[in-house]
Amino acid sequence: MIDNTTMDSAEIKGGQAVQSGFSGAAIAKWAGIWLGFILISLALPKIFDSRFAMSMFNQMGIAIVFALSFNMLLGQGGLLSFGHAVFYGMGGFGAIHVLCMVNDGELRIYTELLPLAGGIFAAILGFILGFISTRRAAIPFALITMGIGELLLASSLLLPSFFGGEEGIAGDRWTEITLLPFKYGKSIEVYYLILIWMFLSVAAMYLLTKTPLGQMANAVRDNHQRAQFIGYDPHKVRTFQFTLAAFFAGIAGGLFAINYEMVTAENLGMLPSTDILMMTVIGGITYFFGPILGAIFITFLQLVVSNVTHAWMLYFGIMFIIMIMWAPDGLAGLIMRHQPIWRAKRMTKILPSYLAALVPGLVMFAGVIVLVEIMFHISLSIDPESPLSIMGVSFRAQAFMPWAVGILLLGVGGYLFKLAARRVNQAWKTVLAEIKQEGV
Amino acid sequence: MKTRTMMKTIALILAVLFLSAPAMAADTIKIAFIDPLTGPFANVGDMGLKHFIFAADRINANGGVLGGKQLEMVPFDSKVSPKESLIQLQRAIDQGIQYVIQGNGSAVTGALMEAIAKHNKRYPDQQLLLINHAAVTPAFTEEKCDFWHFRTDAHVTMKIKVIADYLTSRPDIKKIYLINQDYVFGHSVSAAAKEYLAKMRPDIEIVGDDFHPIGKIKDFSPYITKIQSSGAQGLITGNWGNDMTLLIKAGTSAGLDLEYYTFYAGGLGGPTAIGEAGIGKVYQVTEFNNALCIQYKNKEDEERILAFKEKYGEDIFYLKSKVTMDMLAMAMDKAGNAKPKDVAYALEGMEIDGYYGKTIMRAQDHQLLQPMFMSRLVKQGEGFAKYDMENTGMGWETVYKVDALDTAIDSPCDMKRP
Amino acid sequence: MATAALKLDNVKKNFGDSQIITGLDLEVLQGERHAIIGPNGAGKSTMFHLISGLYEVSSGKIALNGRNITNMAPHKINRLGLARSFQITNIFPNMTVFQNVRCALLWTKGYKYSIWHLCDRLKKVNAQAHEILERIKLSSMANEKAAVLSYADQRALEIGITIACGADIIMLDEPTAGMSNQETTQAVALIKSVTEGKTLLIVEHDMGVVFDLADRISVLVYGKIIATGTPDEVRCDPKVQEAYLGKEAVECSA
Amino acid sequence: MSEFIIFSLLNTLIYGLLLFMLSSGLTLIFGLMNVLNFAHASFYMLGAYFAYQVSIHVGFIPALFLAPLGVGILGMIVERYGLRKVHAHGHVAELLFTFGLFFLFNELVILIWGRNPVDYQIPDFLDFPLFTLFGADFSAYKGFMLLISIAMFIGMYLVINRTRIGLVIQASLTHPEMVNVLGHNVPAVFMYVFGAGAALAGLAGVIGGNFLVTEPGMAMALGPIVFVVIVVGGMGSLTGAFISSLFLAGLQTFAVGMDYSLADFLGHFGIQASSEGFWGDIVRIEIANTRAMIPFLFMIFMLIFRPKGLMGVREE
Repeated sequence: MIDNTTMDSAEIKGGQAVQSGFSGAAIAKWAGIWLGFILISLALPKIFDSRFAMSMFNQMGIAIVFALSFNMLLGQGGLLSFGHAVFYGMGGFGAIHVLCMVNDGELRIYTELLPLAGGIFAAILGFILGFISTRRAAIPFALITMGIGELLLASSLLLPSFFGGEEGIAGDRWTEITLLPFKYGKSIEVYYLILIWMFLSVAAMYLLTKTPLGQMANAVRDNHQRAQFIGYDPHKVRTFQFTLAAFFAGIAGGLFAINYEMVTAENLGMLPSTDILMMTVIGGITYFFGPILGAIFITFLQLVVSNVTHAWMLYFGIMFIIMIMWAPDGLAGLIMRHQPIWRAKRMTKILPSYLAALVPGLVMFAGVIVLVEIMFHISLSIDPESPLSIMGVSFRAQAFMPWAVGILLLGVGGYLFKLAARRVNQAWKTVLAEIKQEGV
Repeated sequence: MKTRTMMKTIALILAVLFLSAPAMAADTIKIAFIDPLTGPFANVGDMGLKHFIFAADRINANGGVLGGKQLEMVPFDSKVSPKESLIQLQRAIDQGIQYVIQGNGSAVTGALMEAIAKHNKRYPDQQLLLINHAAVTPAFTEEKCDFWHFRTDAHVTMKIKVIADYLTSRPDIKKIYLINQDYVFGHSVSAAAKEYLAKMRPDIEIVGDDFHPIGKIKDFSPYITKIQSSGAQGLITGNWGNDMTLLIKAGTSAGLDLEYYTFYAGGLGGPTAIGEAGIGKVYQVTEFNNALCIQYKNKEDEERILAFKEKYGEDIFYLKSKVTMDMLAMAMDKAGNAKPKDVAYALEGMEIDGYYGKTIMRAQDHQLLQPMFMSRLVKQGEGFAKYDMENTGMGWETVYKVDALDTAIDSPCDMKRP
Repeated sequence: MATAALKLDNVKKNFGDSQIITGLDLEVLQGERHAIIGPNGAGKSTMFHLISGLYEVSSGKIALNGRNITNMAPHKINRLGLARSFQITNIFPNMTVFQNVRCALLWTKGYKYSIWHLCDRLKKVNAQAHEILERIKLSSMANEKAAVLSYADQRALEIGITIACGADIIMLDEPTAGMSNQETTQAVALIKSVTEGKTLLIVEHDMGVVFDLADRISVLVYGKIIATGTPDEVRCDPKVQEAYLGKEAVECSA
Repeated sequence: MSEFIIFSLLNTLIYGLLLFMLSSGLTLIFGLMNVLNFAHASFYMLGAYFAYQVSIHVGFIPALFLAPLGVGILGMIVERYGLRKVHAHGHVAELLFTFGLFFLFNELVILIWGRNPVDYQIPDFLDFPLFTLFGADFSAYKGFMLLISIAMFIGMYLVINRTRIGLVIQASLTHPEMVNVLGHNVPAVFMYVFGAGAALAGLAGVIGGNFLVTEPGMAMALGPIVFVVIVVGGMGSLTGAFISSLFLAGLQTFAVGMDYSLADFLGHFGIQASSEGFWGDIVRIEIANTRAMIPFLFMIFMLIFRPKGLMGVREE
């Protein structure tokens, strides 16, 4: 991969460049991005119309809101939480209980507003838990949130009247009490509802980063001590930020409740907490849109790739480690690194080196896949004796040849990739030097 | 070549997304198997899948259903998560699948039951049928019973009733200790045990009724100490997985002199983890063990056990997988088509002569009634234990049989039929 | 007589068994530029931490404009009109230079923890932030990440943050440490200009800077102030000469 | 009752020392490097699996030495080629790295040894009851575990207090900036300490894996509780880790005997709590039911009210 030291200067140029005030061009650019995003979202169900694709898009929408809310803590507030799903789950429970009351005729609330109920419920809880957990950041915070998550999960089994025991709480979203002329029986209708809430939440979370609280969350993240000496109480800043993050996680939970019509205690456990953590980190925490990429990418991986290979968790783990070690800014960081070069119209200078690295990269990757799949097939598949088929090629996993091929692919690919990576580095250095000279 | 193979993968991935029209061959009936295939419980899911594929293959080899149609098991990974299983259900529907078999995790069963009931109401022309082969929450065939759900495993209360029934043959046991996982399932085991012991063995004293956190206890020694001082002679537990093996291991290593009446000691990995210390002390209540065929001289079942071992190199654990598939196939033949609604009606009240006695799908609540057995862990070769389990040199010896009708428990189910 | 801007009354501080500050008495007058000097380990930075609320005082009293601020939370002391800088650079490294300064303005301008204002729309705040950048000569770097500034620029930014708070009492902890001669000269000019009309308390090692800037000087040795006075008075104080300036012969006119 | 107490005390000691074996390494690594190693429990798991693999071929006694050694070397590799590289990206990145490692180790173990528990049994020569008390056996293996734990404790005490490297480590626990001044090769010290910590966890896996169960979930099951131990004991404090290991083990062991619920408590005052709904659930909970929660409650309260723990030397 690309060595980091050479990247630093690029990162900074491409970094969070701030436009004070809105120029016309900037507004047009923003409107363009948002409009494109909306159009794609509207067109998606027309292109991919299977039920599975619908479920996946719905899950992506929920994950986007959840991941962005997580990044309000990690990326913007510097708070690494191992228990953010508490608010996702509790928001879900809040919403599903309200839905049950609607089903029982005890309450009349528009189905569309259920996520808000989840959000408010989660925000109240978030304020209380935020107050006690954000006195300190870093490791104490991480451990407290982990402890709170474990506590709630353990208590969920002891309090079946609220959490519904193992089976959770189920409701029926087909309530007839709706704002829009939909019944929300079909998942396509739910898709549009999730879409609306997603855009509202994304916009709200984006604007929040621009408010005094959002700015101070950054300041406290960077240097909580200094923040005290400009008049702010870091504990309060964190508590408010935490509450808001809980609110949006609760909205995601409410959307979950509508989409699946049931909520179980697994939603507030360690698993979704770490899932969202990995999504956000892989997407990239330094840029606002990073978690969106992560949510889309990882949800896709979890749902689609897991249908193709059962070793997906291993690939997921390998990818996570690679990202942490060589691309700590995530996918978004990888993209944004190229911004200054893009602006200087120098992409053509590095693309050839990328192409040169792509081929050995793919070879190496194929080697990893072959080896992992062989091992997986032998030790974990239903019938190890049956032929293994990788990308359409069938063979016996126990044979010697596939191993040899795998190791060969990995070795040769790895060696060539290392050489190619050097070329990429060289290309970067040259281009950056050129740009610097021109003073772009 | 690389690009071609890449293209194939991409095509495969896209196919998953685009596939909305069922591309179904006319001569196969697909059955979705939604259970954990990755993650910590994948071993159990994989084993179940093998059993069902094995059972389907045998039906197919005998001419299939509906005059030659083949049954095909299509695996879907539930990851024991209700959310995941609901998404996988959508995938199954995309493929035109109308039958779902599932069993691991009551949460998943509950979610699938709810979702299928709603789906069948919202899309009356695309209905689905759920067969639950292992989730034992009584409510699924009691208060929560649903027309689209059938259960082919005895539920908690039924299993407890079998244990209590067995204890009537053991007047020497006077003191029983209950220890269970602290969640709905464990509580229902404890409640049922108290109820049925009071009914069938009122002289038994329940000397302890403990609940421990599920999946958290590494060392059960403290509980063992408590059980020890209570003077219990027998222990009833619904524990599964590590909670079961660790409990028994802690008990045997302390030399605890008592009998363990379990639901799942014979489950996958159980005999291996318990080890030889459990010989003569560990009991299980199941519909099947691999000594039955010797004891009841059933050649057909013995052949089935050997064929399974031959094919997968592993032991067979269930009879219910075979019963499930056989009944499903018979119901299709009886209905004359593969429409879930017709098949469901055909399944109601269906009776078959199983290997070890009459087996009935009760129409009232869709609960299967089948002969149940108490068996004890013994050394291989002892009594009827011709075959061992998991190459441990240990097998099972059946000590008590309860006929299908005697396992029945009245159900409050008031089924609404379409 | 007007109340002292800052008054320390027998302030002590222990860390475990060791007493670092053994009894501080200090009075900083309104509008003066007051420097603290003393050998390494005398407790200068500790004293700053005590005044600004970062450390808790073991005993004694600190008053700001006549108001008791002993053991108040740092942000509350700041809101009462005391701002400080740090010996080691203490800025918001991952934010832009402009954002650094703007953040320091938010509280004084009354935006507190608001979530219904957009910072980019706060014209007055932005204008003032730019004005401060102008004064600390960092306008051209406004949109750079603070972490990439040169050391001297970071120190300037730190001063910018400190004065942006709008406090009338400013404490600077070794603002010129580690700077070249030329940079120091610029820094001193900067400090002079930005603290116009304010009370300044400064810790400094560079005697040139101290004698150039300060109206009065206090000498801190082993956790105690041993002398306070105008630069000339201090220079000639025999105790100071002995304890601090050592054997260097200093000519005294007094 | 007295047999309950005696056996509970013995169990506390065994479980507590096992916890200490795990937490001592973690707390040392934290104290020295300021890294909270999420993958620490994975080393425990790997220790058990390595021991299983070795004991199949050459027996249990060699495994007792070889497995921790293997885990220790793996630990050093992780530090040298992983953690050190990530260190530049800051503490959050380090946390995330060890977290990813935890995830990856789990998957690799599954890939190599499968998902079922492996047949790692107590060696035959230790499989007999050592003595019988009040009719309950105390197995020889438990005695052996106790022996190993105590030997490890003494060995560690000697290394920390009697060797030069031990003194350097001690110094740097309280004054992290000191090590640099002492002129030691700090990265090397880090690497060895990380390796040693991993080896200790591996040893715990060797003797705990067959006593409990060796399966892929074992790291996940023990991981959080080890964090609780080092937080309660004070991060970076060995004495604290020792005390809190025994304390938490005792707490969990003795809580089992308490069948006391809020409803019982209210009953003393003649208050009949409703048994329906949410409040019904709450009053029904017995102290024994909260066994899984107690440690976490403790950790949270500790972090809020006394963040440096029982014996902590540093605040943050």
